[in-house]
Amino acid sequence: MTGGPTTPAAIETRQLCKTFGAFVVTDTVDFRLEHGARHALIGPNGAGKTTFVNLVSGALAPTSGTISLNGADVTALSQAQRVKRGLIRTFQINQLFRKLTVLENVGLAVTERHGLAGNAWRPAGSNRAVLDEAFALLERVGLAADALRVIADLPYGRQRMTEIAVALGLNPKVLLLDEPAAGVPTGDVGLIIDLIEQLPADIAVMLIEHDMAIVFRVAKRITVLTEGRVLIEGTPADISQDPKVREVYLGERKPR
Amino acid sequence: MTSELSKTSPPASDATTTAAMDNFARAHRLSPLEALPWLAAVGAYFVFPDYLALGSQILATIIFALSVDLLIGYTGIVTLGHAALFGTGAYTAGLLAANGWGDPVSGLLIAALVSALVGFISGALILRTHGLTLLMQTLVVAALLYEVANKAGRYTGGGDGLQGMSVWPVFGQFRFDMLGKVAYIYCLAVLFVCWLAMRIVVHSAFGRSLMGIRENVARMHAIGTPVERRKLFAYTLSAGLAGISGALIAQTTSFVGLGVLSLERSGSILIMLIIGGVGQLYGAFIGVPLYMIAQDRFATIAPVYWYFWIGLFMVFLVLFARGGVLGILTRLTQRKRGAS
Amino acid sequence: MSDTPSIPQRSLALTNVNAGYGETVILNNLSLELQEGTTLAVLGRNGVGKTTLLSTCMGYTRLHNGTVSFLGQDIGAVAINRRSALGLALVPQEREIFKSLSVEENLVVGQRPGKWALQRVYDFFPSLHKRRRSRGDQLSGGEQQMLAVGRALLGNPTFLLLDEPLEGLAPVIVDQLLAGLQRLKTEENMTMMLVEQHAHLAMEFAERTIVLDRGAIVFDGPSAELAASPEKQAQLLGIGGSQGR
Amino acid sequence: MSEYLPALISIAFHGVTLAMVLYLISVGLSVTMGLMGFVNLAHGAFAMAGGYLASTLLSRFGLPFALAILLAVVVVMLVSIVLERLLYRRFYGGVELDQVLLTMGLIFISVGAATYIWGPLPQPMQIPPILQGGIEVLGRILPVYRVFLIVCGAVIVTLLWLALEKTRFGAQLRAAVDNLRMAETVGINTSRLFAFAFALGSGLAALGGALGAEVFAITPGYALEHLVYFLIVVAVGGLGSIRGPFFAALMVGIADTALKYYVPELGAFFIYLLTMAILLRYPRGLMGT
Repeated sequence: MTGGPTTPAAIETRQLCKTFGAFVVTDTVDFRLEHGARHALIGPNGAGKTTFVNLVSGALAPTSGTISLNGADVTALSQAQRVKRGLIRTFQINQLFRKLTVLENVGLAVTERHGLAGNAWRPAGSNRAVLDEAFALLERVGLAADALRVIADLPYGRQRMTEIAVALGLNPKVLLLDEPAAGVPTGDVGLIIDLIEQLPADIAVMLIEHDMAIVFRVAKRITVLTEGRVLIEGTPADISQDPKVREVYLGERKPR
Repeated sequence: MTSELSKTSPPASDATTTAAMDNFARAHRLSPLEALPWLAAVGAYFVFPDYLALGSQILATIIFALSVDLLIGYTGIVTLGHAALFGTGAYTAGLLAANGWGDPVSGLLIAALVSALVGFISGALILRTHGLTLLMQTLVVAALLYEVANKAGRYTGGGDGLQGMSVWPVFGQFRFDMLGKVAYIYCLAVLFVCWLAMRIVVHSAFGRSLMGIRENVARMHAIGTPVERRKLFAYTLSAGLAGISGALIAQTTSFVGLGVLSLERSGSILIMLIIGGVGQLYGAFIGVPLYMIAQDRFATIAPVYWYFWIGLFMVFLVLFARGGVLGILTRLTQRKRGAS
Repeated sequence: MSDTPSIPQRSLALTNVNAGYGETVILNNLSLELQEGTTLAVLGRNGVGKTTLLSTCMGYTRLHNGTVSFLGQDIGAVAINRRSALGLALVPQEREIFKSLSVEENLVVGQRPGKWALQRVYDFFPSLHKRRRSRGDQLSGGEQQMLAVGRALLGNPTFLLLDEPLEGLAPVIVDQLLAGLQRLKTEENMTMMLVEQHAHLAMEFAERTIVLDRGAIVFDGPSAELAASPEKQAQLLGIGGSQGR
Repeated sequence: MSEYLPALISIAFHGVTLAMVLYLISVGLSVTMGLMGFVNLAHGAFAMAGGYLASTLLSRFGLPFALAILLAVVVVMLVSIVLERLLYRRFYGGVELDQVLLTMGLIFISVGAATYIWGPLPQPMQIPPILQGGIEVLGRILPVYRVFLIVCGAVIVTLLWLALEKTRFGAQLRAAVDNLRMAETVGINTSRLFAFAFALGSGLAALGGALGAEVFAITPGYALEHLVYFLIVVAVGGLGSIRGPFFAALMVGIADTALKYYVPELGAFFIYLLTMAILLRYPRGLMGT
């Protein structure tokens, strides 16, 4: 450990590639997410951002390349095994149990984390410790008042917060947030930003987001992805000044 | 793990929240309504002494329906070949009894184990596929076993059925009688145990995670659920239950024919379950008796019409009464509640 | 039909539209009206609902609230293929060429009688004629885009919805395609709604521009007005401008 | 070598016959499953109906063979359009379980109705004298009717493929399989297209059922008894594919014939095993999209 020139990153991908047929969606991506990072991944539609999240989280298997978590190669591990090691993702489109309450949604995750979900003997609701933990988490993120409401009855902003709360219930060390504010009305975006800003500092956060206001408020580092490749990586100041980014990401061209 | 749990803040203080969470924690407690099927079953023993043979069949078939419900209703795996596991249990019990081991209880247990093993192996192979392909695979597994039983006539009797079963008294004490009293009580007792097991499973954290898989696989993967392993466990459990059901029917009728492995068997159990209602534990207790009693009445009067009417009824069911009888009852009670 | 200049008719109108996918609402209380023969550029950052706006016009989304009308007819509940018959056509972002059909089959599969016939499309995009026997999945990006436009034209629409038609194309192809679209505008009096990342090109092309943010219109006015104001562009579209917030 | 030749010819011949019938019956099922996302377990009932109708028209009404078959096919197509409009279309792309239940119900109705009208025994098909008897090929007497069946099947398969490649209907069907929403966007009335495709598939099944009555005997249990084979052809061939099921049918037809010839004691066991293996390796079938 001491001899290494660099400490292992929270997440590191090397030469990561993913192709669907002849179509290359992720093209030799080398990416480092440092411990405790607030790192945004931006890029135009179809740049392969969500695919990248799917590859890192294990929902998709890469065509080639490796993914390591804290220096350990996890490329061959299943999504469940990566979750056990603290690598958690959220979804761009809510994947909540709409008929269940907020508390139950988070409770499912907490139960799974404690390794209790395989227990076919003990009644699900009888584990008070799990429920209390889930409830405490909801209090922390400001969802306590909604704990017993069914997801389908919640305003969309609150649903998005629940999406993050479920991830927090899994004790993440690395958190991949896929457009946490997508579809949230302008008035409620602040809630999401507050929630992200209050995440414990030791969690490494990778954020995919289109809304630059959010990106510039939260991110300390930004990677720009286009057509599956890393175009540039740098601080927010670097990125906002880069002419290449302005051209590719904003479609700016000199008027002819 | 304990350190994780103790680290959390003290339980919710709010009184209403606490009460609601208590309710939630009690969701698995028994309700008085759940005594109904058992009262009915015991009552039927005394009221219809001439129909105990049919009664035993119904009780045993409820177990089969429960096993299918665990897959379709709770886990969301649609199977068209569950007769494979039912038939495996039936032939296991039958072969044991025909070859000198007629003890019913141990025969039942062995049948359950063999079926569970077949379920585990076939499940490990086919559960990797999804949707139509999985449906096909379940069908093909059943067809495969049917063909094995059909062609291994030397052991199974092939199309003529397994001959010469000799089933011993239950616990060496209670001989199966002509009226079917012992058979009925035996089936009822086994059903009770299976129901209890099933009830515990579906209310457990494991059962919850099965429902999670049914509702949203992507989410379950993302919270770290080993989805494939859970599905395989559910499949194996379900296979064991199906095996018990098949073995019960083999033991109480002293006969096993190729029909136990047929597509018709896989299809009809699906129908019985759906008539009752899927994924609610008690659908089996409603659908199976309704179907089998109607079949018994109709089929003796006009067997030709039986298929026609049951088919028509199914079409009606899927068009107008999704959720089966339980679904209709739920809707009625909700409407009443909404009106008041 | 008459040659005398007529009073411009209302072509497409959205009133207080809430629409999205499933339960998710992307467009928030959006209202928009377009006269026949006008062109509209739809700008905005990624993920603000530009594609959803086009999809709502075409009938892909779930309309939670509000009305969508076309040529005076409420089309909120009208099936996608009926909208096409009424004169709406979409060139989708991913082109969505039918890969197992030849170029020519792609063109004629949804053809309706009218002034746009196969030969006319070939005249318009000569390179399609050369590739007419090729299968849809054997085309270059530019050819796919021309095919997508040509396919839309053969439905003989009066209203063309274009979703990032210039994206990912080589500059020379961009020019060709823009020239084609320009002809549609001036010679055919086609009504067009153009979603583009290339803001300047879009504003140059269309006389009117709207900018979307979080599913709502935050700018609606002559393209020239927005094009002339770098500050406004930076505020509404740029990334530099939002840094200090 | 020469002593094996007659057996091989015989196997190839009877295998291809079986394949033709299987393909005619199953190809429509591939379309319903691939295009409409509908598990139509009752597809075999259309084949059965074709068989019953044709045989009745022949024996009771004394119609000429070709006319009887044609009429049977037309009637089945009309009935299938009614069923499609009334029942099937409500469940396109819907819950698998509902589709299974609905079509299981239809199978049961078909079993009951057929037993009531025609009784439980197999329905004989009167073959015109010109198609009776046998012809000698390489030292083997081959039944004329089966030669006719192969020729007939080949002609229809060719016509079907040509229609799919050369007509606007074919292009629309392929477009809808490729990308349903885009097909609607260019103005294709997919609802009507589905009805046509469904009727075509049912008509082909009726034709297969009627012509193939001596391969699959016309009995009330038809739809259920042969269901597994029809599904295997479709699943192995690839859902939504038109060509895939043809090769799958050839494979099943020839393998089934060969195995029953050489190892009758194993029956269909190997076919099922092979199907399982293929589906594990290629879950979307050999030519699935």
